[in-house]
This record gives sequence, structure tokens and C-alpha cells, in this order.
Amino acid sequence: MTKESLRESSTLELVKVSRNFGSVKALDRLNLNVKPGELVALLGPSGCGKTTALRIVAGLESATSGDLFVNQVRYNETPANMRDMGMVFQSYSLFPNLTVTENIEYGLRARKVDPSLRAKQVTKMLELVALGNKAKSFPHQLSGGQQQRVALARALAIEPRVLLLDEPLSALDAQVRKQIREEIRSIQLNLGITTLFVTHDQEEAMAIADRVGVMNHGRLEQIDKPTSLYNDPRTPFVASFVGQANKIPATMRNKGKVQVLNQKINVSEKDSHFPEGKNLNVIVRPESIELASENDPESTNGLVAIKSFLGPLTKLGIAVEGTPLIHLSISSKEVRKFNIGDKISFKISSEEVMVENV
Amino acid sequence: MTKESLRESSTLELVKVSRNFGSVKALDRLNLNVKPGELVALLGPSGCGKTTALRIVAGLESATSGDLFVNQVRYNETPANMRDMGMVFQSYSLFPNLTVTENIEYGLRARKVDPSLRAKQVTKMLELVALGNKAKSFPHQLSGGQQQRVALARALAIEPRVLLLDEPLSALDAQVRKQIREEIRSIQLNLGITTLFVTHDQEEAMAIADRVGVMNHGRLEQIDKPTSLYNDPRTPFVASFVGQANKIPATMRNKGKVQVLNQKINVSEKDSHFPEGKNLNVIVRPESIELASENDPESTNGLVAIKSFLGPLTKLGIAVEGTPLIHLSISSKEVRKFNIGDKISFKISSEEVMVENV
Amino acid sequence: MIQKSSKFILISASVIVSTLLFVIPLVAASIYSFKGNQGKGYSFANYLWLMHQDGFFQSLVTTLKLAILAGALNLILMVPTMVFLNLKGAKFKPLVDFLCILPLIIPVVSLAIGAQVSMPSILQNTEYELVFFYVVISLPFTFRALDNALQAVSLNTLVEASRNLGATWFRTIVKVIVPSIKSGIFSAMFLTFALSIGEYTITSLLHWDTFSTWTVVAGQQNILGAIAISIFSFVGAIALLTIIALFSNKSKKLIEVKE
Amino acid sequence: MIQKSSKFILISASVIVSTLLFVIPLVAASIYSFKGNQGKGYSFANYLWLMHQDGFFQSLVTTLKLAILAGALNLILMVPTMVFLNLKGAKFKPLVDFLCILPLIIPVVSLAIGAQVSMPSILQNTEYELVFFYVVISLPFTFRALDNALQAVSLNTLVEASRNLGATWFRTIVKVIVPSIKSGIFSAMFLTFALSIGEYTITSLLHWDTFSTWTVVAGQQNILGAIAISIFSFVGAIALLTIIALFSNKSKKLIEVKE
Repeated sequence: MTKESLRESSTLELVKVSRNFGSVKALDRLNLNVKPGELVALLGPSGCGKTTALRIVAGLESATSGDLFVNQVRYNETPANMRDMGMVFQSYSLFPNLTVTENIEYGLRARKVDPSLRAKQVTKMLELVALGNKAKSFPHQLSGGQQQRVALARALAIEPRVLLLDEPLSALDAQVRKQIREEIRSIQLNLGITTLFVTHDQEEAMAIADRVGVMNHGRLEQIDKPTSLYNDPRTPFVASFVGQANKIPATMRNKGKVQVLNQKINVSEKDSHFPEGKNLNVIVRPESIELASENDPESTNGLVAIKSFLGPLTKLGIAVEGTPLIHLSISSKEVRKFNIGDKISFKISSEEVMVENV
Repeated sequence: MTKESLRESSTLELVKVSRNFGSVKALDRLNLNVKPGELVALLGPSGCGKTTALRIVAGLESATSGDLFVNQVRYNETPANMRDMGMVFQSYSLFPNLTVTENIEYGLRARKVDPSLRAKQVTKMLELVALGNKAKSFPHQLSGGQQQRVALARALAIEPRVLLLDEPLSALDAQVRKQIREEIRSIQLNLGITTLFVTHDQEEAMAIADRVGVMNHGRLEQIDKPTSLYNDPRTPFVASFVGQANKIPATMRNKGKVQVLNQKINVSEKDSHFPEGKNLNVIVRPESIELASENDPESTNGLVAIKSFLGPLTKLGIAVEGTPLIHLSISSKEVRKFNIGDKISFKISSEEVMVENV
Repeated sequence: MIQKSSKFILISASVIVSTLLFVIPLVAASIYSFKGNQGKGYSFANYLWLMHQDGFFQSLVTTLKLAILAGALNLILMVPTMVFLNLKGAKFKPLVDFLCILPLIIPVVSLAIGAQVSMPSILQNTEYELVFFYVVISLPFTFRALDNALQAVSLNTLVEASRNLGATWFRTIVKVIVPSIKSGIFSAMFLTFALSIGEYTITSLLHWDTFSTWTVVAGQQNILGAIAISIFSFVGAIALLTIIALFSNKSKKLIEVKE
Repeated sequence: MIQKSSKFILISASVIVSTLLFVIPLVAASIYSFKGNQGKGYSFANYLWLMHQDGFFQSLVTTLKLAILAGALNLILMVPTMVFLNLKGAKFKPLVDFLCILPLIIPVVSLAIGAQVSMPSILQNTEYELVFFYVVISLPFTFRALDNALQAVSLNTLVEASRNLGATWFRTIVKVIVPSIKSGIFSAMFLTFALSIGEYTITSLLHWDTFSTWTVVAGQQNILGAIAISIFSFVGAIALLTIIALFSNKSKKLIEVKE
């Protein structure tokens, strides 16, 4: 299936969308703009409103206020079954009494598509998800990964304006999860279909999306490319939810500097307002901590408490008095000489750090 | 709680342990030796027998043949409740009608431990898992992560000879999972308790264990330190189950070399027996593929099909005709200039590769 | 180990005892039912006698007619109700659950007396008033059977998937909901059917003639014939159950998920 | 949107209809029950009349005694059986399930006739033979109530955790299993109790006097009194149900899990 066979890629726009459940604000004036063919991931802890946002787009939930546009057309009042949006659910959404083929053609039958066209489309979709040999199986005869691939094929069969993915991988095993997320991304890129992907797993969001929107308490804290989000988080919440972050106790010094362990480091412009002597947490990524010579006056000594081999990289947890374990992430070759209980010296290598109130 | 307060660390030994369920061999002459204070992870796909092995150690399942020794004492006939082994289950194993405190002291009550000693031990355990403020909560009032920490405290309260962990993290969210696995490792190191950890997640096993045993079809394929397992897998199964591995089609040439893409590479001694002209798969880790100049005669050209940002590293999936996507893993800084659809040249940087029959 | 085997014995014993509660009466009764006149030899004589009694076919026909009506009415009432409660009406569910369990708790005698007072006299004059009672006494079972079937499938997700794919509500009900809870619908129908056939208290208090009241009257004349009736009913019950079991097994398979 | 609201109306209608099935008879009956003699004024007269009838207390006592025995016997029989089936006897479960559902399907009339034939005559001579029948007719409910409670907790894991922590089987049963399925045990007990109190068919066919048969006899003399009896039973039933609901809610909370 080539890009041309699908309808034109659509835009998706949410304008000040709110949703209240009783007194709880599940969504609080959410603005979101998805460009044609883009894959945007909504990332956040459970209860942050990401799924509510997705369901409002699908028409399965209605907004308390705000507007939804697809290709500049207002969609607020369009019933779910008239929206032409393909959705993949977390799990168990295949019709149990229908075969794989019947599941995939369900949307086409609802649209009264000609039988021969329908059969063609099903064949195309089965090829797309590499399940040609399972056409006549029932859902219960498939593995979890295969079921989700059928669910994707079923959602794509109707050539939807927008593809909606609601934690499609979270019920799968670690190994399968990585494989299917790559397949999803690959298919999405091939078809050039505008996609909204909801997940609580930051690694998944970063690995798959063009842009990631980090949500917290019904609001979008930051939306950006994965690299920008990771290297330049705008809030402490984003910094600690996206990637890993050490929180090291520190004290504000004069001239926009902060005393952390044996180092004085610049804080970013926007954080320099904290008064001198204020106790703060400095947020530092594991890879921004490097091994240092014991003689370096800026280095800190600690003991290796945890050593986690992660393939090319190894993560060390270092015990230093007065702070939680400090994590650093270095190449597995370099770290070989250190064992648990060994003394180790390190320093923070960033020129500027982010701080948060304790 | 210090190391001394626990009984001496024990050894754990399984000798030719088999377990048949009808005609299915769940375990096939398993030999395993866990040293005092060591954490060994059993890793494998579901149905590989890892959980059966753990349950046989716990006495919850009996072996069809073979022997189990703890500190050189044969344990085959000891009933589960006399084994003094602490076990943490996958989930929902806390007694729902008992508070956190009552759960933790359950094993001590069964042993008729003096009430004042019991109270002391509970306090110690609550501190150990940092849940002092939840002593009076019921399990349903705790998050998944907290429940598993209580389960750990409950298992440790009896000062067990061996700690058994049966996929204790698999019901938790990605973020929590990493945190708790580190806590478990940290506590285990502090107490110096001999531990058997069962998981299907290779990253988890590698990150937490002193040694990892990879199981398949009821057998131990290889047991080794994480680094050895990763860098020197002894079978293709281990190579592809532990860490990620590209499988690239190749053809055997003379003199123990294999033709893969535009390169000729040595195969290991034990694989050199394959006849010339034989079609094989070469197994290569993502980090053993490096970017190369287009002019290098050994380099191969492809198109960037997938780009997954994973923090310090980025993974590229490269489309090359006649092979599945080839994955390489390079530093995020280096990869910035490549976008999806770009042409890219690469080569395999290993001096020796592992092959498997197609 | 000692504890283990003593527990095993204790438990096996109770399994055996509860099995015997049924097996002995049944075997004894079926042997009796084949006894000849004056207790000599074995034959179908008692079953033949049964069929030639006055009112056998007539009461059987009345019973079947009422049972079928009750089954149909029950489904028409409860299938949409239960689907609604599981989809959107979660807050009404405890109330309906409560109402539906009442017929189990209120003595049937009181139910009959209470209803006689309040029931419109048009209904009281026809045997169809029994259909109303049969539906009521089946409610506890219908509720449970349909609810179990609905909870076994992830109804909300299935309905949302169907709507998302462009299906109307009508198509969703016909193609997704009803096939998914087929086993529950069959169980509910057969249970209503069986209960209606077996109902005696209300029928007899309201002085109507159905198969169950006929059974009692006929049985008083001939004890061996009465036993034959009971075996006849029992075999019918087993047949019904087998049908239910077949349907519910088949659909259980459909929702089992491999990981 | 149109489809949505039409579906809503259809469904609300059926909820309303099924509610009315109960509400109208009940309200009507309770009003009647407070009517004075000759239908004038409202008073407790009918309830007082009730209590002064011959056999009121005696039959009530007999009924309660038999009901309590039936409840106890049922639990002694079924709790260990169900625990065993859920822990180790999974392969016997379908068989026991089948046996336990039979009393629902076999017409009670046939059950009574069949059992009379096979029951030892020592039992047949005392009213305690009814306990046996009450247990049998409660089996479908006992099975279900206990099974649901057992399946709601991860019984196997809990038992294994308890054993692993060094508990004997006895401690495991007393401290873990029974408290975890408390709600199911209460439901089973109260249902058996309620069914035993309400049972009419078998009791009357075997010519024993219990509260339900007394009700019918007394009701034939005084229609308003009969209605009062039915309201009296109904209020008792509601009280029972409330108790069950309280217990099962409390224990549901205990097994709910936050993620």
C-alpha cells in the first residue's frame, strides 16, 4: 500500500478543550495541533487526562467546553460513528465472534463498501501487518501482539482521517512491545497518516513520536520533539518524567550559581530568582555526570551501591552521604573496573543545571 | 537492619531437576548453583520452565526427579511451610483482610515469635522498604509498587534462607518498575541474601543480577555474568533473547569467513564447520554496526526507515534490500543529521560474528 | 505432609457426600420407575400408564406454551436492560440487582398472595397471569446469567470499537453485542424455561393446571407412575442442561485469550 | 444522535417496566395490609390478628430451626468442597457445578417424589428430612456464591504465600481463606436461610407444617391477614438482603486494587 492510496493526510486541532467529571478537571483548556502525517504522543502519569483527550477526539467522550477541528472542520457534534477515525484500544477490542478477516472488514461493511473492493482492502491490510496466514483465525487463537496488529489493520482498513492509539502496547511483553512499536511507526510513516498516540511510558513516546506532549493534571506541560524535550525540559516535572533525572540537594549561592556537592554550577536564567541560601534540588541527567579524578577539587567521592548492566551502557548508583543514590550512566567498557562497594569519584559535567523547589 | 542480623547466607543447589506435566517436560535436568549472597536471575520466554524451577525451590511444586539442596542439606521432602524461604509473587499476594503490619508479621506469628521481637522486626522491615507511614493501611489502599514493597518486607521478615522473586515487577508501570528493581537489588545487597529472581524481561535480568541463566524449553542454555552473556552468547537463542540482535542473511565462504552484505567477516571457530555456499543468518548487535564512508568498499547503503530517540542513544532502522530492517544504535548527537528517508552508509564493526542456520 | 493428606481426606469426603445426595435418590428412583405392576419385573409400563392418564398432553402443552412465553418475555425485558446497565447505567445496577434478587428471598407464597391483590383482574382471569409470575421468579437467574456473559466480554471496548469503525447502534447490537453474549442469552432462556415448567407453588395456589400440578395429582394415584414422572422430568432437565453447557462452552472459547 | 436517544428511551422503558413489576404489587399490598376491618381506616389490626392465630409462633419456630440447620449443614458441606475445587480439584469442578445446578432444573415436585422413594425411613419420620431438601434446593446458590467469592481473590496465590511464610494448613484456612471469602459465606448462609423459610412445595407435599404452609392455611381465612403475612415476610426478606449487601460491600472493598 503506498501513500497515494490513502486519502490526503489531515490536520487535527484541539482548541481550549476542557472536560470535567463532577468537580474533577480531567482536561483543562488543552490546545493541541497535529500536522498532516505527524505522529504526536501524549505522555503522562495515569489520571493526567491523556486518554480523555484521545477519547474526545474519537467522539467517545464529549468535551465540557472547547472545540475540535479536523482539516479546519468543526467536529464537536459529529457522532463517533461518522468521524472516520481509526482507533486501537489497549486490549481485548477485537470482536471475539468474528475471524481476523471479518474483524478487518467490519468498518468496510458498515460503510457498505462493494464486496470485491472490501476483499482487496482486507488482503492489503493483512499484508501490511504481516498476518496473511491468520486470515481465518479467531482472536483467541492469536498472541497478544498479533491481536494488536489485527486491531491496527482493522483501524486502518477504513482509511481513517486520523489514527488514534490508546496505550496499544501496554498489555504486551517487553520484547514484543518494542517490536510492535517499531511496526506501528513504520506503517504510520509509510501511510503518512496523522496519528495521536497515548502512553504512560516515556521511552515508548520518545522512540515513536515526531513530537511528544507531556501532560500533568489535565494540562500540557510541554510539547516538543523528543530530543528537545530530553535536552531542554521546561519544567522539573518534564525533566523527571522524561528520561531519568537525579535530584541532588543543593543550596543557592549568589550570582545565579548553585552549590551542589563540591561544585558551583550556573542555574538557568529563569531559575536565578531564588534567594541566596535557599535549599533546592538540582536536576541532573545520569549521562551528565562523569567520572573524575579524586584530586579534582570539584569532584565528590561516593561508594558504588548499584551496578546495572544495560548492554552498551551501564548504570551506577552511587551512595553519597546526605543525598539519595546518584545515578550515572557510562559505557560498559569503562565501568568494568568498578565493583559494588568500591570508592568512586565523579562530578557534574553540565554547564548549567535546572533546579526545583524542595 | 545490618547484614549480621540475618542468618548466614545460604547456598542453593539444583541437581538434575526435571518436572513433567503429562508428556510436557517443563524442566529438563536443570543444574543450578547459587552462591551465598548471590542474586541469580532465571530469564526466558513464557513456558521455558523458569517459574516451575522457582516453585520447586519453594516447595510449591514437586520435582519429577532430581535433588534440591540448601546449604548441602537435601530439601526435596521438606514441606513448603518448613523451608524458611521468602517468596514474592507476581501480584495480589498480600492478604486483603490484613493490614500492612499484619501482613508483615504473618510469618513471625506462624513461628510463634515473641510479640515484642515481632514488633521490632516489623518496624525494621517497614523502614527497609520505606513504608513506615503505611503500617496501618490495607493492601487495597496502596499502589501496585507499594504492595510489592510490602510483599518484599513480608518475605524478608522471617529472615529466610533464600529469597525467591517470581516476576515481582511485571504488573507494574514502566517508571515504577525501574525504581523498585533498584530497591530490591539494594536491599538484597545490604542483607547479603541468596536470591533467585525469575523474569521474562532481559533488561531487568541484566540490570539486577550477579548472574543470569537463560532458559529455553526447560533447559538452561547459558548461565553467566550479564556482560559475558551479552558480549559472548554461546547460542543464537541467547544472542537474540539477551539484548537486541540483527539477523542479516549471509552466505558461507571458504576459510571460516562469511559474506554478509558487502563484507567478508570471520565466523567463530565452532561455526566454521558450515559448508561453503550455505545460506545463514549473521547475528550482529546494534552497537556493532557503525556509520561508514560511502566510498568504503565494505560499506553498505540503505535508507533511514525508523529513528527512535532513546535519550543518550538513538536507534536507527535502516532499510536495505533483501534483509529485514537493520538496527544500529549510535549516540544521539552523532545521529542528529539523519532524517527518515535519508541515505546512510554503514558497516559491521565486529571482527568475528555468530551465525545461525536459516 | 500429614496435614496435607488429612485435609485431602476431609475434602474428598465432602465431595463424595454431596455427590451421594443426588446419586442415590436418582439411581433408586430410576430403578423403581421401571418396575412392573405389583413390583414384579422391569418394563416401560409406568411410562405408558403416565401418557394415558387424563390431562397428560393437555397440561404438558399448557406448560410448554407458558414456559415459552415466559422465556421470550424475560429476554425482551432483560437483554436491553442488562446491556444498558453494563454500558451506561452502572449507577442503577445495584438497584436492579437488588430488585432482581427479591423473588429469591420473598417466600413465593407471599408473592402469590401479594400479587393477587394488585394484579389487574383482566389478567387474573386467564392462565397467562402465570407468565408474569414465571418471569418474576426467573429474574434472579436471568440477571446473573446475562450479567456474567456481559462482564466476560469487555462490552464497553467492543461497543466503542464498533462505533469507531462507523457502525450504527443497530449494527452494533446485532453484530457485536448479541453474538458476544449468546451463551448468557441461551442460559437465561433455558433457565426461565426450566423454572416455568417446574413451578408448582404459585400455580397450585392460584388453581391453574399445568404439568407440575398434574404430576402431583396423577402421582397420588400410582406411586410407580409418580416416580416415572420424576425420572421423565429429570431426563428432560439433563437434556436442557447439556444444551446450555454446549452453548456456554463454545462461547467461552471465543473469549479466552492467549498471551 | 437520533439513534442514541431512541436507544436510551427503549432501554429506560424496560428498566421502568421491570421496576414496576415489583413496585406496584408491593405498594398495593402494603396499603391493603394496614386496612382496618371491613376495609375501613388503617391500623395494625391485621398484624395483630396474624400473631394470635393458632400455630403462628410454633410454625415460625419450626421453620427457623430447620432453616438454621440447613444453613449450617450447607456450609459444612460446601465451604471445604468449594475451597478444594478451586485449589486442587479444578478437573472435578464442572461435574460438581453440573450436580449443583440440577435442583434448579429438576421440577421440585419430581425431586420430592424421587427422594421420598429412596430416603431412609428413619429420616422420613421426622421433620428433619426437610433439612435435606432445603440443602439440596440451596445448592445452586451456595455453589455460585462461594465460587464467586473464591474467584474474586487469587486463592492459589494467597494460600501459597501463607504456606511459604510458614503457616500450617489450619492457620491458612482460619486466617486467610475464611476471612477472604467471608462475604461469600454470608451470602450462601443467608440465601439458604431465606430459601428454607420460603420453601412451600416440598414441605406441603410431604405434609409438614412450617411457616410457609401455615401462611397458606391462615391466609385462606382472612384475605387482609394473608396480605399482612406477605408484607411481614417481605420486610424480613429486605432485612436479610440488607445484611448481605453490607457484608459483601465491605469485603469487596478489601479486594479492590489501585494501580
